[in-house]
Amino acid sequence: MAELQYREALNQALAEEMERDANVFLMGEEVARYNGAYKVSQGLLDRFGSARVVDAPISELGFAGLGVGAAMVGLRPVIEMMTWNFAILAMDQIVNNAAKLRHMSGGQLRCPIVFRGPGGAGGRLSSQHSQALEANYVHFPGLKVLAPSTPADAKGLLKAAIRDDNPVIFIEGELLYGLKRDVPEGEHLIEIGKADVKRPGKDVTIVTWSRMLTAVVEPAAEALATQGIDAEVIDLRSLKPLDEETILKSVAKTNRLVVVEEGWPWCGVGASIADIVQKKAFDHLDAPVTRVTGLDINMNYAANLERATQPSVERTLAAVNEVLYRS
Amino acid sequence: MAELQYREALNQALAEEMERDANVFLMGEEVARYNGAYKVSQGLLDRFGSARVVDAPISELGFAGLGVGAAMVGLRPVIEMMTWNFAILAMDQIVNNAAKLRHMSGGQLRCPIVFRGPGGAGGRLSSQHSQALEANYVHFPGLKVLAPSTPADAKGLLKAAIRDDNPVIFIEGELLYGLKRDVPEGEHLIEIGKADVKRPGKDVTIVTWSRMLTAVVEPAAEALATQGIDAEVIDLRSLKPLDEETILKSVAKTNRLVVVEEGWPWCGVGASIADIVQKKAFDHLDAPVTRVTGLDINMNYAANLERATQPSVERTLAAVNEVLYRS
Amino acid sequence: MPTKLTDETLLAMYRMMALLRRFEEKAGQAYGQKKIQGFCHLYIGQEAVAVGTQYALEPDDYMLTGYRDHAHPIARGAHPGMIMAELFGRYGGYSKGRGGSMHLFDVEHHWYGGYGIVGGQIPLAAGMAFASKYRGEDRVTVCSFGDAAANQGSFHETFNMASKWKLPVIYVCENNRYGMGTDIARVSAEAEIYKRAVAYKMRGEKVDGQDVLAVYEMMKDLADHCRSGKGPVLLEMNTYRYRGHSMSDAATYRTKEEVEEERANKDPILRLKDHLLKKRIASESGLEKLHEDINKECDEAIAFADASPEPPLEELYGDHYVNPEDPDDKPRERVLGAKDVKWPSYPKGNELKVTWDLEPKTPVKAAPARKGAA
Amino acid sequence: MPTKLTDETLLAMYRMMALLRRFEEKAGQAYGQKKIQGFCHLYIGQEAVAVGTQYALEPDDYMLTGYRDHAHPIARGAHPGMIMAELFGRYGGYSKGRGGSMHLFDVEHHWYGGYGIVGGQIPLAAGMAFASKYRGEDRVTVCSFGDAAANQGSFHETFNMASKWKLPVIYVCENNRYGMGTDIARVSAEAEIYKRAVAYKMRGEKVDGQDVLAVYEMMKDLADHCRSGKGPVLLEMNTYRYRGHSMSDAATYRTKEEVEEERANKDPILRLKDHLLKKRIASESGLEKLHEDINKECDEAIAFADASPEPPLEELYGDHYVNPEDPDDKPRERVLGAKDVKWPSYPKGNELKVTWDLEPKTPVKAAPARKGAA
Ligand SMILES: Cc1ncc(C[n+]2csc(CCOP(=O)(O)OP(=O)(O)O)c2C)c(N)n1
Ligand SMILES: Cc1ncc(C[n+]2csc(CCOP(=O)(O)OP(=O)(O)O)c2C)c(N)n1
Ligand SMILES: [Mg+2]
Ligand SMILES: [Mg+2]
Repeated sequence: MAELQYREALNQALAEEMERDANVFLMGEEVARYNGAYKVSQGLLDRFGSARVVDAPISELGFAGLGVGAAMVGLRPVIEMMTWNFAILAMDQIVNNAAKLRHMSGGQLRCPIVFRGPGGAGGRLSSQHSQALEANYVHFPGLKVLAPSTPADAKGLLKAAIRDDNPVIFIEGELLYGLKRDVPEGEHLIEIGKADVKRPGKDVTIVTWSRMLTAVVEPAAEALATQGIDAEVIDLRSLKPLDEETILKSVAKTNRLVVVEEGWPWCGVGASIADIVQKKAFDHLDAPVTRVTGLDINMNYAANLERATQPSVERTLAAVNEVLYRS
Repeated sequence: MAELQYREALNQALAEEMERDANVFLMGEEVARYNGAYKVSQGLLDRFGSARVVDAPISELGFAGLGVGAAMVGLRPVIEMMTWNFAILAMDQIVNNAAKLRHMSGGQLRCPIVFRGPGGAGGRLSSQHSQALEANYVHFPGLKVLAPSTPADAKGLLKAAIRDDNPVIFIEGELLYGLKRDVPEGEHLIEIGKADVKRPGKDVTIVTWSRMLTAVVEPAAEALATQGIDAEVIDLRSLKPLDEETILKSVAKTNRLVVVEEGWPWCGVGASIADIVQKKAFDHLDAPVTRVTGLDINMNYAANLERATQPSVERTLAAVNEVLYRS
Repeated sequence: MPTKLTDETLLAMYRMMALLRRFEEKAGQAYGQKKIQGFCHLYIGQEAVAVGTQYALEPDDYMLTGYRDHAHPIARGAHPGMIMAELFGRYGGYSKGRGGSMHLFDVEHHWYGGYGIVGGQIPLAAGMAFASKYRGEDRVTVCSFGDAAANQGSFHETFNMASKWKLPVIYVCENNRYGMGTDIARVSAEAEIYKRAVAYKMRGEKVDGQDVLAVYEMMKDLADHCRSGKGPVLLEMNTYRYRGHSMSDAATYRTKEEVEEERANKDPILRLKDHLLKKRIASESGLEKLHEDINKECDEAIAFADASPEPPLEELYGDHYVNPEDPDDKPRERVLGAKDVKWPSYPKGNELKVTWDLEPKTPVKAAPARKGAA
Repeated sequence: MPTKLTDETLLAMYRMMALLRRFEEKAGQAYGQKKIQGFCHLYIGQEAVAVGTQYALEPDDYMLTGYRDHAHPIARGAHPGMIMAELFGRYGGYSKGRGGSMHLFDVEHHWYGGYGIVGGQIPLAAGMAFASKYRGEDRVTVCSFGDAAANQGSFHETFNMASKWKLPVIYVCENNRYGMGTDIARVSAEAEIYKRAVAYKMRGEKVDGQDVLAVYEMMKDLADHCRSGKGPVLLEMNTYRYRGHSMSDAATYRTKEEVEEERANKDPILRLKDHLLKKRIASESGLEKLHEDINKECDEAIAFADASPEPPLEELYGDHYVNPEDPDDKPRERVLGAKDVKWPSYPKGNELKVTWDLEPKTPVKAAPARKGAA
């Protein structure tokens, strides 16, 4: 085990997969000479050369589509979106081409491509730069959507995503890049579609993903423990495919579910989880599924308003108290 | 009352609002000389001239943004998207500019703009042309999202949308344009955010919107009536803001809810409704909220597969039976 | 029409153009019978573009276009019956009936598809050409799109990259003067599309797209240009569609006289016919026989499609997520039991050596790791 | 530097450039003290662009830019303290602290904002110019963006429309040679951005953006061009930013020498200073006094921002949905109690007469109603 930053873990995943498979290349804004806006691609240009680590112009739609085209004929592109906020410009290529190619061609083509980059708030960046947009991609059939919360998962899932033969949306936490945690040595792969029970518990299930795990849910679970409440914490890691089994098993045990997510409430991933759980575990639920989300407003720049907009330990504790009917 | 097609009702709304307010203009592909791909803008060029009914190049991002800019300085643009499938290219201007302008400017600016056009399947159009994408817009704060199902609502809501001072996403049913129903004469406005109880009932609530109302839910409700089941049918009309009150009141009465929607299940509007209802009417629900959605696959061109992908009367009856625990 | 092409080739070109036209006429009829539904964009009038292009390329060059895509794959070698079956939404179609008229794929013949989002195929083609250059292949990608597509942002973003990176791709603007009902000059500041190439410092050319031999000569030259590493090209082919934009367009935005003038004086098939007769490469009766054969072939395509079953409902969820070891569908093998299907194959990840330097190396000091910057 | 401008104007221009620089230096310091956070893009080095432009325009011409947006509104007349307060995220800022550094709006001074999505403001400007033309106003819109933004699809789509419809908009490419860490020539096939104007048949010009008088003269000419109905212009201003892309960029992708060379030989403030001294329009001591005043003004801006409260939590949900009768926020009135705020006003819907013919009328037969076509 080595302690690595989240960005270093991603960097290792990229380097290892590029070493293993020359069909893998990385393209995006500032990925080569600048070594990445968030330094995820540090050193890769020197190591793999300018055809495999490519600085793109600011043309998100164009280079996303270029990646899809390359994937159609045998390469395995990793397309870095400097942030997912900018990928909205590329969405047509992602959802209308990448997600539909195998199907439109009746199984003749495959599209092994990873679109990756940071999502969620970045810290005082205001509304255009502070969006957790995973729900918009989970919505579309044909895509897989991953959102790792730890360096180990970041590495293992990125390697799995690169080896996957489907288009994968890989959302990193913009505020997670500096997070340092143990990462297993050697070949470390994580199966896509498996949630991770971070903390077993019996009183309430808390489901979350990406930055909310370490920023909100883990501290909340600790605070609850001191109050004698034993929370089971599930880190989804993979949003599509979703590990329903792990969630449902947990709810069958705890009978209570709180979902904590950074994104907006309407049509969010948590709404889908609430929908599924109330449907499939109706008789197990002793309280309604309760969500802690980013508020349904555009992000403010001001520090106090920004704080108030995001999910917090306090709001999570309140939600847990609610489902436990404590006050 | 006059019997009008859905497209004629929309045409009247446009003509009346353009007559009333010279700041209103219509821009989009084929809206002027061709009189609209779906003939919604029939006759408007002749009547209002080429500055107010503008044929745009195929540049969705560009003319959507042009509309936003015009709205910032006092005009009231109606931007026609030939279909919402193509609007994905314009999404950045819609969600990063239109939806955020008032907020980013701290209340200095307003953005009175309507983006309108057909959504949902159009009949044998395959995957890139058969998407019900409302959930992706409902997700964003700052937007209103409307999806009328009848000619009368189409007219009344479009007029209200044009007078609204916020960006409004107005999704017409691609297969509804020919639907003929009564439309009230004279000034006919419908308040945004109010659902319509189409059929009062006591046994089960069925919530729907857009084409699913006439294509699936009304025939299903009739079939249920013959079986002695009295369904309350709610047509949302407005997806954001959502008329929670009407839904919750109905569920308090029927204790059972089925949501029928054309779009995909994951992070769909129905998922949000299920989420809200299980949370706010937990103790009223005698069965889980049950959804009938388009299947989680890309649309097939083949007739039999296309049919099987979409919500149907049969699937709706099955869902109702499920929540009534009948078999 | 001076040319170095052999008489056989000229005859074959003629035959293919006539076949494409007849195929589309039959498709139009089938649409009237509701055997084909949805949007259906016929290629009638533009045949010289597909055929002249085809003869100038190698079989394993990559090709793709928009939704007006019935003719190109047939010109590449696709089975007309299987194309028609796809238009009918049948299991015997290239995409098992999943894609229909707008999404024809025949990967065996390096035909990478029809795309329904205007301009959406433009970046894909750059990616395919990128892959060729990445692997050091001697391959050209040819991507066509309409005049109206040239106003999409994808055109601009892609051409800049293609030119900067000298990608071996030929962009063919099939300028048939209209984007749906809109005369291209009404919505384009620069309606001569090839002139826009200067903004990307790339080669721009234009050619009479109704003259199959001119198309052929030009494409030959441009393919050489690309293969020799000189970068991409924007080629405008001036052509014309006789029918409406799609089957549901009555085309009242142009005069009957305009269409008649095009048909009478510039028709690509009539022009090559004149040449064949004048040079005695063919006789009237020979051509009549040929047209009869073609009619039969197209009738057979219809019969093939009619006989093909609907896709099985059990496959409703198919062709979505795939594992690396899953097989790809090889349509001719699946439908006709063909044994000679040659599927594209590429070096494995541990065999490939990438030797391309996309940019010259210049000494750079790496920036120290920092929190983030945008 | 020959010019017809009065000495007073030249001095005022000098003062404004020096003020903008000092303001940005103070903003940079405040960033170091974490009073400003997030992304913060300084304008240092580019002052002549903002000031030369400003002096060539009318007060009610529309202007907007990207995220590098502190200087332009100040040059337009915005209150430096309120700009600084916005950077601090305080209620006394123009957007009540909601927008921060990247989203400065001062509608009173017809400053329509800073936008964070590269190229996102380009279509907006065309819309604003469209509105001016629609209402028959004699107004010009000036929209600036960076060199790297010129590779966005929005550039292409918008320029085509702007040119075709002869919209009165001047697009200013502030070419500071880098888009973040990337030398523009590395990612642009045509790195001389103004040359791309030909692809839209629009006027393209370039000017030394470090020479405030040249900028002024050029902008004057182009504003006349626009006002006289000749359509849009693409103007490239060659400039340079001395600091990193944003506060978190150490700018190791270029050499110290390159920056030194720019600072020493082309600095816009030094160049105007030389002129002022040489022509005896100002004295060394006079300028020293002026710089002292400026320093004081910028210190006051900081003090103003420091003293401004955080936005009230009760307004967390504010400035989202609005009713027609709701008032707009007038920042100077709200913050300073100013009574002289002139808000833009436009004719009501029943007063406005639209006389613009966007296209010449030509007889068209209306297509009969049909089910749909695409
Ligand atoms: C992004 C997008 N916008 C609009 C449409 C609808 N549409 C389909 S084809 C077409 C016209 C395209 O014309 P052109 O590019 O000239 O090609 P042609 O049909 O003439 O071959 C339009 C507007 C679409 N499919 N995609
Ligand atoms: C669509 C989009 N892509 C990427 C970014 C990240 N980004 C912000 S500024 C910038 C560089 C822009 O450079 P340029 O246009 O030259 O303007 P300058 O910063 O030099 O003024 C990048 C890549 C963004 N904000 N938006
Ligand atoms: Mg065309
Ligand atoms: Mg720059």
